[in-house]
Amino acid sequence: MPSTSKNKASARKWPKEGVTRVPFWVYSDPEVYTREMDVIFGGATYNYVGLECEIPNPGDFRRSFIGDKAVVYVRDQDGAVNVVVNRCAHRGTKFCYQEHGNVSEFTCPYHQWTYDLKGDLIGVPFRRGVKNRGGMPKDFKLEDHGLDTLKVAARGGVIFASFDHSMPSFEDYLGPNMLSYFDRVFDGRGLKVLGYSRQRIRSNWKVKFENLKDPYHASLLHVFLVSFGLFRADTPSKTQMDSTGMHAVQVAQRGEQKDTEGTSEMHAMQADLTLQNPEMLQPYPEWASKGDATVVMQTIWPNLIVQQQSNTIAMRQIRTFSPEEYELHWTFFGYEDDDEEMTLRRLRQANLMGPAGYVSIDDSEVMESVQSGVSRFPDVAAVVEMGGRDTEDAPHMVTEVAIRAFYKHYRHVMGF
Amino acid sequence: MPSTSKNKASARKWPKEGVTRVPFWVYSDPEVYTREMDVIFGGATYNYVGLECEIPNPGDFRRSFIGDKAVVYVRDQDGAVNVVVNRCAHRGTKFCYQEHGNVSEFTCPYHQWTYDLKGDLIGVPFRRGVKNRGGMPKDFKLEDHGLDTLKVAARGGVIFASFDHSMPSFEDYLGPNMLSYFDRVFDGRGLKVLGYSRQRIRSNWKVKFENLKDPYHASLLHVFLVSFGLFRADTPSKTQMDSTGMHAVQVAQRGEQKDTEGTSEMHAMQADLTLQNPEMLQPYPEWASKGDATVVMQTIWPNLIVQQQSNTIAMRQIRTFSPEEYELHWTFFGYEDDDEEMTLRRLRQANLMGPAGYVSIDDSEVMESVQSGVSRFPDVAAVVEMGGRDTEDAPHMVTEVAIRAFYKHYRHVMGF
Amino acid sequence: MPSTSKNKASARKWPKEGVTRVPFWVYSDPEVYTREMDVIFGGATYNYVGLECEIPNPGDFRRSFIGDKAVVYVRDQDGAVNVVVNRCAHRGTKFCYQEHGNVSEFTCPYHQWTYDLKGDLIGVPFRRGVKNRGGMPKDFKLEDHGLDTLKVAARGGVIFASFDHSMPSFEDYLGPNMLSYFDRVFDGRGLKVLGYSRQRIRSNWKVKFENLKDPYHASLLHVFLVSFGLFRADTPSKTQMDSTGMHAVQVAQRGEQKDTEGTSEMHAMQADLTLQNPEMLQPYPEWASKGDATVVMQTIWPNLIVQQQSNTIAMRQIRTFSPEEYELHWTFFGYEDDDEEMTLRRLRQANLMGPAGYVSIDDSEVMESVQSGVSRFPDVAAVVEMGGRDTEDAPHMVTEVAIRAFYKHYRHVMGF
Amino acid sequence: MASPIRISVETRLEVEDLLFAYADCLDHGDITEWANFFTDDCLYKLISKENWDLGLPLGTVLAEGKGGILDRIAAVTQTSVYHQRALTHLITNTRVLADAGGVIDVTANYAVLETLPNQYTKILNSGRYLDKLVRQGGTLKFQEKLCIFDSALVPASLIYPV
Amino acid sequence: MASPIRISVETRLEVEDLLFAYADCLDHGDITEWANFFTDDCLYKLISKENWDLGLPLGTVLAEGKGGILDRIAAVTQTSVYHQRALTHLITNTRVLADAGGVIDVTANYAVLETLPNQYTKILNSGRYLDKLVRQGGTLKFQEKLCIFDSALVPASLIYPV
Amino acid sequence: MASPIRISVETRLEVEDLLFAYADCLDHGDITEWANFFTDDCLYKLISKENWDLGLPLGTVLAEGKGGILDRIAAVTQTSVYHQRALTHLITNTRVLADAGGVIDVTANYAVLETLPNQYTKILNSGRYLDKLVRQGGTLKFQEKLCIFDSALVPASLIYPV
Ligand code: FES
Ligand code: FES
Ligand code: FES
Ligand SMILES: [Fe+3]
Ligand SMILES: [Fe+3]
Ligand SMILES: [Fe+3]
Repeated sequence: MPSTSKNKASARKWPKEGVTRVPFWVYSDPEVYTREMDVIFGGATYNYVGLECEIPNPGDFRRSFIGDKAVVYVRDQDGAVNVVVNRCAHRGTKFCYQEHGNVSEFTCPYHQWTYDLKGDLIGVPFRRGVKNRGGMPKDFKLEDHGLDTLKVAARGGVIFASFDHSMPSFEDYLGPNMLSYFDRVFDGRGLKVLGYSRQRIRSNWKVKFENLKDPYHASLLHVFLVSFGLFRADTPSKTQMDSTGMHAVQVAQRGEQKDTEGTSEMHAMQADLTLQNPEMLQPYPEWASKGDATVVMQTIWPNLIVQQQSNTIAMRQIRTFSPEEYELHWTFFGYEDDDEEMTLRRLRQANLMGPAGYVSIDDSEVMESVQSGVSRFPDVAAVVEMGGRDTEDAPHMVTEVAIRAFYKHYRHVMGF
Repeated sequence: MPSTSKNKASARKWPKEGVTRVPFWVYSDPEVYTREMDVIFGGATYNYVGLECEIPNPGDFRRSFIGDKAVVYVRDQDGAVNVVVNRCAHRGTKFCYQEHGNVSEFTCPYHQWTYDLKGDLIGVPFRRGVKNRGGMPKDFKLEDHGLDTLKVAARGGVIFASFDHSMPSFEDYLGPNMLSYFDRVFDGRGLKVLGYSRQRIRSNWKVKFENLKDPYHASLLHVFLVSFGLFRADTPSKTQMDSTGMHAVQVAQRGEQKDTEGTSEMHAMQADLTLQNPEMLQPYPEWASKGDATVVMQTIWPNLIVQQQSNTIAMRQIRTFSPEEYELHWTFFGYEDDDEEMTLRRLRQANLMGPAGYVSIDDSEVMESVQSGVSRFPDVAAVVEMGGRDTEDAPHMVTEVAIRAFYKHYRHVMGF
Repeated sequence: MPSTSKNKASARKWPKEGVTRVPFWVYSDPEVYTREMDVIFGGATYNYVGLECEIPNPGDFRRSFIGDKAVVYVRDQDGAVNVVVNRCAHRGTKFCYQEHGNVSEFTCPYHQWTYDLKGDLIGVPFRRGVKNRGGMPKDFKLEDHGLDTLKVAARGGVIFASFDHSMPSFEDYLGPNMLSYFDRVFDGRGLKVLGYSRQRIRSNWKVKFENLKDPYHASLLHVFLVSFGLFRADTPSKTQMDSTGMHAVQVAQRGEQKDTEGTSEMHAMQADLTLQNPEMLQPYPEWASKGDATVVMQTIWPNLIVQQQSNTIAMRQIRTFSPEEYELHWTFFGYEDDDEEMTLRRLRQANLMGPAGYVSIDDSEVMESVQSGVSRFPDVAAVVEMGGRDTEDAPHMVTEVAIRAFYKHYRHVMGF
Repeated sequence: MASPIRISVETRLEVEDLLFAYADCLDHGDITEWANFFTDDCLYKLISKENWDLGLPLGTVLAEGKGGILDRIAAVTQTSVYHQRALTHLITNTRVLADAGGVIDVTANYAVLETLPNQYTKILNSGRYLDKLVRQGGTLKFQEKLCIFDSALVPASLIYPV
Repeated sequence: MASPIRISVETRLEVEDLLFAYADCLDHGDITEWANFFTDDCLYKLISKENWDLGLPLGTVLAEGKGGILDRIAAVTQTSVYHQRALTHLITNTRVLADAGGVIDVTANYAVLETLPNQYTKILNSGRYLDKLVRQGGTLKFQEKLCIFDSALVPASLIYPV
Repeated sequence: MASPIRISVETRLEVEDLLFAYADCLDHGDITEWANFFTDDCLYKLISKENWDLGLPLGTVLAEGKGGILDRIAAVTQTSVYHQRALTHLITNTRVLADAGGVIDVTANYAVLETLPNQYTKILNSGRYLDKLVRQGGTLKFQEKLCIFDSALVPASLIYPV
């Protein structure tokens, strides 16, 4: 019997057209997935882990994940943030049982090996035996058996971590343009978490990244966005990437709820849609000093989307499991100095986003439909030619350029 | 470590005894399954898709599937039936969200690429950009990006489709004898759907085909059938195949509820079983002009069983998912010219079939038991010697010949 | 694309440190699992199947399993116990539908092939055809188509079976020291089942064996055990293996609920914990004549733990499914000559064990945590150095020696 | 928004008694007593929401009159081959919609949990009842019982009535 | 251990009538009627137990006043893209905790079963209701409805209200 | 077919109040108050349908008297190691079977939904209660509570009482 196509990642060939095609085997092949976990999430990348404001005090910790690997981020006694793998150095137990809390040290429940907040092993019960019997070998060294630690970068209250300790700085990783968008939201003010939302989506994780790097769809899929002008192709906008293509931003200004020359092809536009509670959409121009943009959606390789739509701001963290399923973990936040009205505004606008969001519902449904569509056709490919075939910045949103740039980098890293 | 037996389809060897043995790895090996999807369901076969009466008017459509691939069948403006893959040519979205409906064109929700009912791409929003920005490359041609279409064959109101456009006619595919049985039920009268039933069975899909190609079991497993003489080895019957072995029929005449010479080995026979509502089993001899048969069960390679038992008639469509699970989708129907009494008769007799059917319950349970039995023993094989070791038609039902013929063809196609 | 680490069992390399390391790929690699089913559970091992007292009369049977394969154990007419695979020799149906019962022969539901209690095929309906039509080939021999049978060993009322008919005696398999511990509980008195408990644990099956071969954890994890002195490192105890390392016992004496020199490192110890119903822990010294031990936990390769903790005695049978999930099936029992008070004592002490057991809850949680910890890190390894690096018996419980011995044997059998 | 007819407390409780006794018969009782909950001229139909919404008449189970009920019982107990299983009916949201002309209209939601040997408990079937009850000899009985189930896709078989 | 205030039988049954009519509207009725179950100044909030326990204000759905309710209906019926699905609410353990000052405090447990086309029925969302009811024009309405759901992890989307 | 004894409306509602307050204590309350629902001489037993049907005495949980209840609480709260989880009891089909000699016999069906952190809600345990209630100081208490659960196969652990 000749070998068949599925499950043979090592023999995978990218279509000859290059980044204007995305072969569907990238969305379902288990070997591709395993390799992504190794070389992307486990490799030379900064992965979003959490916010500093979630762990304000020494000993505060929260659980998080990088790709499909569990980690813990913790505030050390000296105020620094450490990130360790949630896996005991003894026999591998996922030792941290609480989602969050405050500890002076980490103790594994199984045999109570104890680690300090840096992940160094500081205690092994019965190391010297009990009543002169048993115990660890004389040459057993605590320092050889600490937790796996990650390189940590924090900026503007946001914590990133990398399995690769030789990473350049986070600033170099983002590059100047992407960094300026990042700093736009994370401007040094204290952050305040408003709440979490969590979804499991039956699609490959890259489908989510494509979705956020694809302003083309927003003017067509999202009736709500389009009708109320929250994000629409006829308003001033741009699509930009860093020099590698791994990060991107979609930037736009709000339009009005009326037909323009540009809306003629937007069948989703409902010019007569009205809200009973229009205050929900009333934006407060909090970033007006930094330009006209009312929406900035930034994708930071490989696991973060920074959402700023009007006044609803959130981190969207991607968690992987398997080729055909991922989770989206949202942390909605505001600033410490928000007054009640501003907090209420953010909470109201949050109706746009999350599992029941007026906009997000569309995306969640369509992402699962993409996976349904591609899963059984590994040898077919997506056509990604809107806006041309290049990977250069575009001063508009009628383009899929950021997807092409993403796969340019992906192919480079994955060796495809 | 030497390699183990499971999951190594390419090294699979059929037992030397040939078609009198079926190695259990055909029921659980993921590589075998993938190959089946490629060369059987995705290859030179006609797959049942639906009934013409389900889509009477131009624009009427329903969703269906071939193996594990989603398709849509639709009535075109000219009255012809088209079958397209439910996968957008842009980025792969399963675009058709409704189980059935009426449309003038298909529009993918993600970016509203629009296709006519033949599957040709007729619209790409923002193809020329918005306000002179973006858009598709100038050389982008709509005609290169239509939906995948299938070759369609319709006969007697039944729709078949093939991924292979070089298929011979459906009539040649069935061959004259099988065609005559097919035409017996689909005689040109209009059909009328009475309802659907759907089951998911935890067994390999071929176990279902074996079950329907195995009249041997009916006289032994099904107390209800046997006791009331609906299908029993002591009555006139026959088992026939087409020349390849891929299709088959079981044909039989109803017997009486009494012991005969032939029932002595049928322990399931309950001569004293009675019904309070015996009208349920009262057959109306609607095919009397075409011979004495009261039951004709026809298996059409690779995904259809045409059920005619007394007056309950149904299409049973096989949907695959994975090696160890399949679905059975039943479409019960009658004829347009049925009177109320005949419709009621069919509905009453439907108690025999489906998820709660007096007969089908037995089959569903036993098929799952076969899978449980074979799943962990890939290197053992079934013994298929009832009625001899050949693959020739038999004038009786004391035989597993149609299973042997089925595997003769299966080995040929799969290259085992 | 270079191949990645996961799913490549055949290329697996054990860490150079030897048995003081356990590479995490042994817990999650599907190929390793398949090979375990072949060479361990399907190979030269005695697997626990059930108790003789469960099938006292000829024709009594119960269903059981060996690894992931279903078997039936049955009392033959001559009083002997037979164990057969629950898979019909015809087409593979898992023929035995009842968990337990009494039969004079086994009949497969599908075509009613009938087997005697030894598994020999004694009846094939329509073997000679019906009315001279059909039937089996003349040279079909019943004796070639019996059920798969296993070699059976019974001792002390306990039934073991092996797929390998060339096995040495069970006594040789256990070796003299392990046998003496086995005979301590199974001393010839009749047994009486008190009830079953069943759990599915999301971890590899070997994690359970490690847990039972690891007295180190008991003094640290189990607050209940430690506080009430039921099993604690400061009391007389020992850890012993057979000569191969495959079997082991942990033996200990009960201590008091007070701090001793040895309890200083046991943070779990709660000296002031009290029970409202202390009679639950009142042991009756039923094995006093056989030594001072109040706890003997014996692990018998590859699927049994014999639990004797105070007066609660149970068989714990391991059932496998997949690399990352197993089931634990408990049979709690007493002796036929137990009086009511003793039965009540056993039932009360059973609160320690099972899905809601004061001790077992800890183990079940921690085993799932081990799997969570190791599953995504196939290339990391456990450090197993407590009590040294050897595989020799130890006169105490401050050791992981039995785990090292287990993996010594495991590597030998698996060829790693 | 429905404005429910005022039904007497006693009737409401009697209706729940009937539904729960019916479920108890199927879950823990003797299925041969199932027929006693129905009138002689009853109609029992188990139908998928898919067929119901399409106006298609096919039922997964159709039992006409007590005879049809008894035939179903006979088939399940004397002819069909299947594994033993445990059932638990969760009947909730019981609403008495009308009590007029001797017929009580009742609706309720239900979920039937099924447990096969050595498997986890799962939702076998869920949906709603649309029932018509009448009083016979001082006892309420089903003159009509429609069970409209949510998922057309059945996990293998529906062996017992819902 | 709670010692429940004695509530009249009529009030208890009326409260259940409201809860079940509400569920019926979402499961089998016309979702545009959902607004009729609320007062003009109502608050509807669907919030995960995770946020609730942490004291975080974010709701998965926040609807303020009948306007907020109507906007949610408009979004679901006129703007969102999704597959059809069947819902069945199982509402159990209804407890009337207080009936004072014109406000009735009610709690209940619920599970919403969801069935997507050609898929098995699954538990979409479960948890408890914390409701405040008032009487308006002879009918009970929700002045406040908090739905605190167990699993923060949502399977894809929560399209309809709970 | 059961012909239920006529039980007063007040007793029926009081029984439901007890069952629902009991569930609320386990789902959302303080488990240390669990003991207050029982009499001093109570018996609590959680037993699989498998053992029950075989007549085998082994319970997954056996608590004799309030002392046994308190010991179980102490073990769960002070000694056992486990992850936090959310529980939701769905108690349905409550039937008061008898009210004689000071003892009220009650049966109900139940499903306990469990949600572990970052996981979907699942059916942890389902089955039926067979309870005996007595009145003490004006309050109903459990003198005996048998929980007979459907699936002998437990997903890992049953940490809290059912
Ligand atoms: S596994 Fe963590 S201390 Fe042993
Ligand atoms: S994926 Fe269908 S239009 Fe873009
Ligand atoms: S499979 Fe058992 S008799 Fe045919
Ligand atoms: Fe979007
Ligand atoms: Fe059959
Ligand atoms: Fe332990």
